[in-house]
Amino acid sequence: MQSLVGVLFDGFAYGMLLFLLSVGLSVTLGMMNFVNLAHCSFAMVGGYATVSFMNRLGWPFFAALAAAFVVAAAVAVVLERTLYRRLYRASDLDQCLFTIGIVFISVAAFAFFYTTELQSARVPEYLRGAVQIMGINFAAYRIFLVAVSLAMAVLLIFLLERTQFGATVRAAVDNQRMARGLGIDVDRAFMITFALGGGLAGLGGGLAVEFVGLEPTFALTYLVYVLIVVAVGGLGSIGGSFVAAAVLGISDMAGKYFFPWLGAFLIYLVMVALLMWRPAGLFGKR
Amino acid sequence: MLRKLAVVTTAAAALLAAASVHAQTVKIGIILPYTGQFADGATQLDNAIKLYVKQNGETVAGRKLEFVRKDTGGIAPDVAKRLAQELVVRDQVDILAGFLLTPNALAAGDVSAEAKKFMVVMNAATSIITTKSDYMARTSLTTPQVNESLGAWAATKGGIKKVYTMVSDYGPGHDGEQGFINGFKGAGGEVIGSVRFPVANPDFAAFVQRAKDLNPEAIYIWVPGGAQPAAIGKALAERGIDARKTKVLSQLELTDESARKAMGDAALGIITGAHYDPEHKSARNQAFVKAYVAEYKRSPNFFSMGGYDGMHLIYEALKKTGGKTDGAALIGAAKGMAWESPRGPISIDPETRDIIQTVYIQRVEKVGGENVNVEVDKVEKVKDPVKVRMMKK
Amino acid sequence: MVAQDISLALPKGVRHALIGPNGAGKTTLINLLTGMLQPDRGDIFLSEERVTALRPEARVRRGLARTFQINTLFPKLTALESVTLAVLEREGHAHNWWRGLPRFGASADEAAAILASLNLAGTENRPTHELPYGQQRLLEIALALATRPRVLLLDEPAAGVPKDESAGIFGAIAGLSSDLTILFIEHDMDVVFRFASRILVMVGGSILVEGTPEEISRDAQVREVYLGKAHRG
Amino acid sequence: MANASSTAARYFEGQVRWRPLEIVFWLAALLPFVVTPAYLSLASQVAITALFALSLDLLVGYAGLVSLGHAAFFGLGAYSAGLLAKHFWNEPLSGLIVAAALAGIVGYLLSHIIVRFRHLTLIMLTLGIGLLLHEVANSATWLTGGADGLQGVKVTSVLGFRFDLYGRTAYSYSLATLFVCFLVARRIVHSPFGLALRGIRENALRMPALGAPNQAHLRKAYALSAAMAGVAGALLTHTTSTVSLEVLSFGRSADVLVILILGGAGRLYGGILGAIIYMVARDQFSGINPQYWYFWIGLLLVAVVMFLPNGILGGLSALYKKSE
Repeated sequence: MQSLVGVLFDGFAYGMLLFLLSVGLSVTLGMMNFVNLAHCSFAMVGGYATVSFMNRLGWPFFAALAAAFVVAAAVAVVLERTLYRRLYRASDLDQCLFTIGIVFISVAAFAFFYTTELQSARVPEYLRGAVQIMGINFAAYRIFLVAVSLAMAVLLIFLLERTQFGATVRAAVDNQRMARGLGIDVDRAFMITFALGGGLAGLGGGLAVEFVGLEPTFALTYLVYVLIVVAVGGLGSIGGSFVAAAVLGISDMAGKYFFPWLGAFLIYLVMVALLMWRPAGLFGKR
Repeated sequence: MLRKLAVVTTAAAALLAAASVHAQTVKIGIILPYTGQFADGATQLDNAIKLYVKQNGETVAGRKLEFVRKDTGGIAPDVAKRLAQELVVRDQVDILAGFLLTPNALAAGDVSAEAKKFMVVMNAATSIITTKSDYMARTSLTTPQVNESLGAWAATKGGIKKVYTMVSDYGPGHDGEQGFINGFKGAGGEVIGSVRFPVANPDFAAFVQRAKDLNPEAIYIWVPGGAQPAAIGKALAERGIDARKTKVLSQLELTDESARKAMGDAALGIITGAHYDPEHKSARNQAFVKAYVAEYKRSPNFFSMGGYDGMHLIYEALKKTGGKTDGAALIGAAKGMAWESPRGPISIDPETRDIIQTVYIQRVEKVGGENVNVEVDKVEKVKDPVKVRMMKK
Repeated sequence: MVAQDISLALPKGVRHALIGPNGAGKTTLINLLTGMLQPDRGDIFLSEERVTALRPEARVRRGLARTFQINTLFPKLTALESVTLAVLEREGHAHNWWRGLPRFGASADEAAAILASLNLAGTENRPTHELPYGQQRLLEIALALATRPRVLLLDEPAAGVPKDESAGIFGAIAGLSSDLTILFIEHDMDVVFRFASRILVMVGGSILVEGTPEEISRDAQVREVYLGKAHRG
Repeated sequence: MANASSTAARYFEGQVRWRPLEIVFWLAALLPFVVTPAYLSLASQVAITALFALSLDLLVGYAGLVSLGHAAFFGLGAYSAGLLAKHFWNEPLSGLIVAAALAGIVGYLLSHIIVRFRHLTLIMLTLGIGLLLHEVANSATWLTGGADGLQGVKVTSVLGFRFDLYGRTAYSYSLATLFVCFLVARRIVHSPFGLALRGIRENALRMPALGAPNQAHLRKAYALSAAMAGVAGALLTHTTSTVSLEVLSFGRSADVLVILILGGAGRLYGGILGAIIYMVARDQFSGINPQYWYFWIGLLLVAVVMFLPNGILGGLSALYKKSE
């Protein structure tokens, strides 16, 4: 029995990584109805920033992660202010084409500057190996990842539910025209939310280096998983992304443990089933 | 009218091709997945090609070499076949080389056969590849060659009775498992269970836990290179499998440099069957590694070795034919050729045109504070067992 | 409760006006009749046939058509294309993907005739979104007519149209064939009294009273609901 | 009323008539035989991708259903043609028909699930189904050959013309099939069914109020589009005698959607133009710079969106209207 708990925890940790990578996209897609397929490129920015800060500048792991958040958020804002803003009224097909173009550019750029080699970031010693809790083996790094993700989720929900800024964002989500009518600076809300989403993705990218490995095609490989979490969770819903990421992570891991021959099918079967049951997503509004 | 016009232009193209034979340059077309999921393997292989040319000069048997590089973007046999056709028809290449991935090598093999072009496979490891064209030679490995040797060694000198296998659920993974099992059972071993995990998913905790629950004497693992060796290595550590107690066996990818760096001490004790390791103790290898690191700031791996030896084969074949580049001459020269490669003594089997080489059995041990693959045993002059059996039938 | 215990009959060929204050449930009634909404209880009959369980498109095929209060048209299609589409759907040709539209000249002609009958003749090849608002309201009716309905439900056909143009719209409605049963929602009382042969007054989700224009104008309750409020206001 | 009837019928005839530009386009498609004889195998694969994009255009451009898993039917066609050639007979033309039928049937069956959804849910369902089919093909190694691809597929010739190294037969075969399928697509688009599809895309709410069974129409559109994608897949198998899991991959579904949007959806020629530009650009960029060509393709996509909204054809027709 203990081994099962250990495995399900690993699935939950994997889900938490997906949560960090996808929550930003769920909010920007839900709020601004902007199809940003390049969201995982921000995760790569964060990942490579972490690697550079640690390996080239010798920063400790946590400082590098914080830097990853800031750098990714900055890149997100720059892109939003310069290019994305001109496409808010474009058709969603054009938004797809534009953001896939950004993904292609980012893949080539990171391959050029960081070569195609698998990156590694020396995690502090105490985050390596396993920790014994009640006789069950838990990976130290995964505990850390879960902790960071939970903290981010709580912070995000507090920020949106309890603060004035959160109110303006939620207003802009529900009805952009109305929010503008009430004098809410919707553009500023977009920019900050975009930065927040990008930053979280960057943090996710930084944590992913040691978890699933980082190389230039990361943005393409994880685009599929992030879209699944966003669709299943429901647009614009942080809780939705959280639950969807957890459910997908755990069911994927449990499936592999109980019926391994079903391995790769399971996550897609779970997705299709959930989407057919709740087309607007678990907590989707639209 | 159109039909006639088309024929005329093709005749013209053919004439051009004939003329170029006497021209000075030998054109070599290199097909590799420079982009996509396998880009790093292509980079490591292409680096070795460039290094060999830098070391040995661009002129062979009085003729200058010219390279045309084409990207398949990953597993894309339709693209690989078209690129091979274009290299033959449009660029008039004399030699086709590269081929990191099996589906692409199989597709280009048809073009080598039809156009009678000498083709050197520098990595793709499925056995049947060299049967696709009589003008094709391979300088990397075949999956059964390494895994059967490892399996036979495990059941004999390795002293292992029962093994549990865990492999990636796709072609190369199945070949590796089959190879190991042939060798292991052939030498009296017993397989107590097996599981296959999806190619795409990088998280192995559940599978490793299943293996741990059975608490087997030994586990055989096959994973593709790249991010997965590190991931499964960490999963082994996290799930509490110590490779020094439960014997862990695999093909060389599992303990390549980046995987060992990521795993740390969890890698200690892992046994792998390998045809090449950058730490191989030979003067020729140390010179090769030093030159490679100086040039590219990272150490070579078995992809590089396949490329380096592939170029050596091309150079020597051209020397032997005095610069003649027709397929029959070059493959004739290549057959039976033997030389001392940085990995050790290798030769090209005259019947199957595949590589004959030494398979090293190595275990990860701490040497001078560093976890490295230490050679514990070796099996010499190993031919590809699958084609050997096919010959006997 | 938006609409409750309503029982009404629309005799064949009669022009009914459905009036009532905003929020009385008029549009909801139309949505119930057309199948856009399912009633909790009760049945809807089209002549003898029970249609309560039928999907909207099936009711249309049985001759129950409607227009929408807010234009629900095909922006990039032209008027002729839109009406031809409706005619082809009615004739069951819409599943035909192997014969070109020119081979369906008869349906195109019928569509052109419908457009002409609503004096929309000149609009053949301009996309709908470029048409003036008044003509778009007429196109709503043309689309409904293309299904050759037995019962036509018009949801504020002249909504948003200036006074002088709405007369044209109602003139066109009046010109429709006499055996067509019509129920139209309208707020302008003199239009109602001029064009309706019977009037239904709906308040708070149920039918208050039903009768000829004369009866309604004299009815105390109606005056209280409509005029009364005006007096006391 | 007399002139009303003639103008109505003539209106639709005007729509269906071939524009001179179209005729010039299809004649130009014959140029590669003469102008670039060494690029015929590339031209053949461009024609195949154009056909695949055309089949997607029926869905995205006309029925308004965006799919991110259309490679499922391309792959179904490719594998059925491959298995037919390997185990039964390798006459290609009948192979196309079998591939179209199989892909069409599977498309029709799946459409019962897919057409009930919209927007992101629809896209993710098509993605999910595409990935599931890819996994099925990977695990059914005994049938599909798994990751190494289907071995033993030998399609040597079509109507007696051998598939040679120069790609002459391949391009003629692919171009002819593309043209025939294009005529079918053109007929579909200008048929009553095509008009109904455009109605659904323009206003799905109004159609039931006109008696239109939206779901039935969309299911048929999905089946027709799947059949045509199956033909494209079979063409690739016949002209290259290779079939691998890549024909079912997410990458191929994403590429064809990018190609269609690049060219401009909803105009029949968008997919074809997109295929030409995208694949020729990719071939040239990757020829110059095998490792980093993604950068230039990315730049091309961004530029098209910035300067030619709604794809190249969309942008050009807007510029053309503005200049009028």
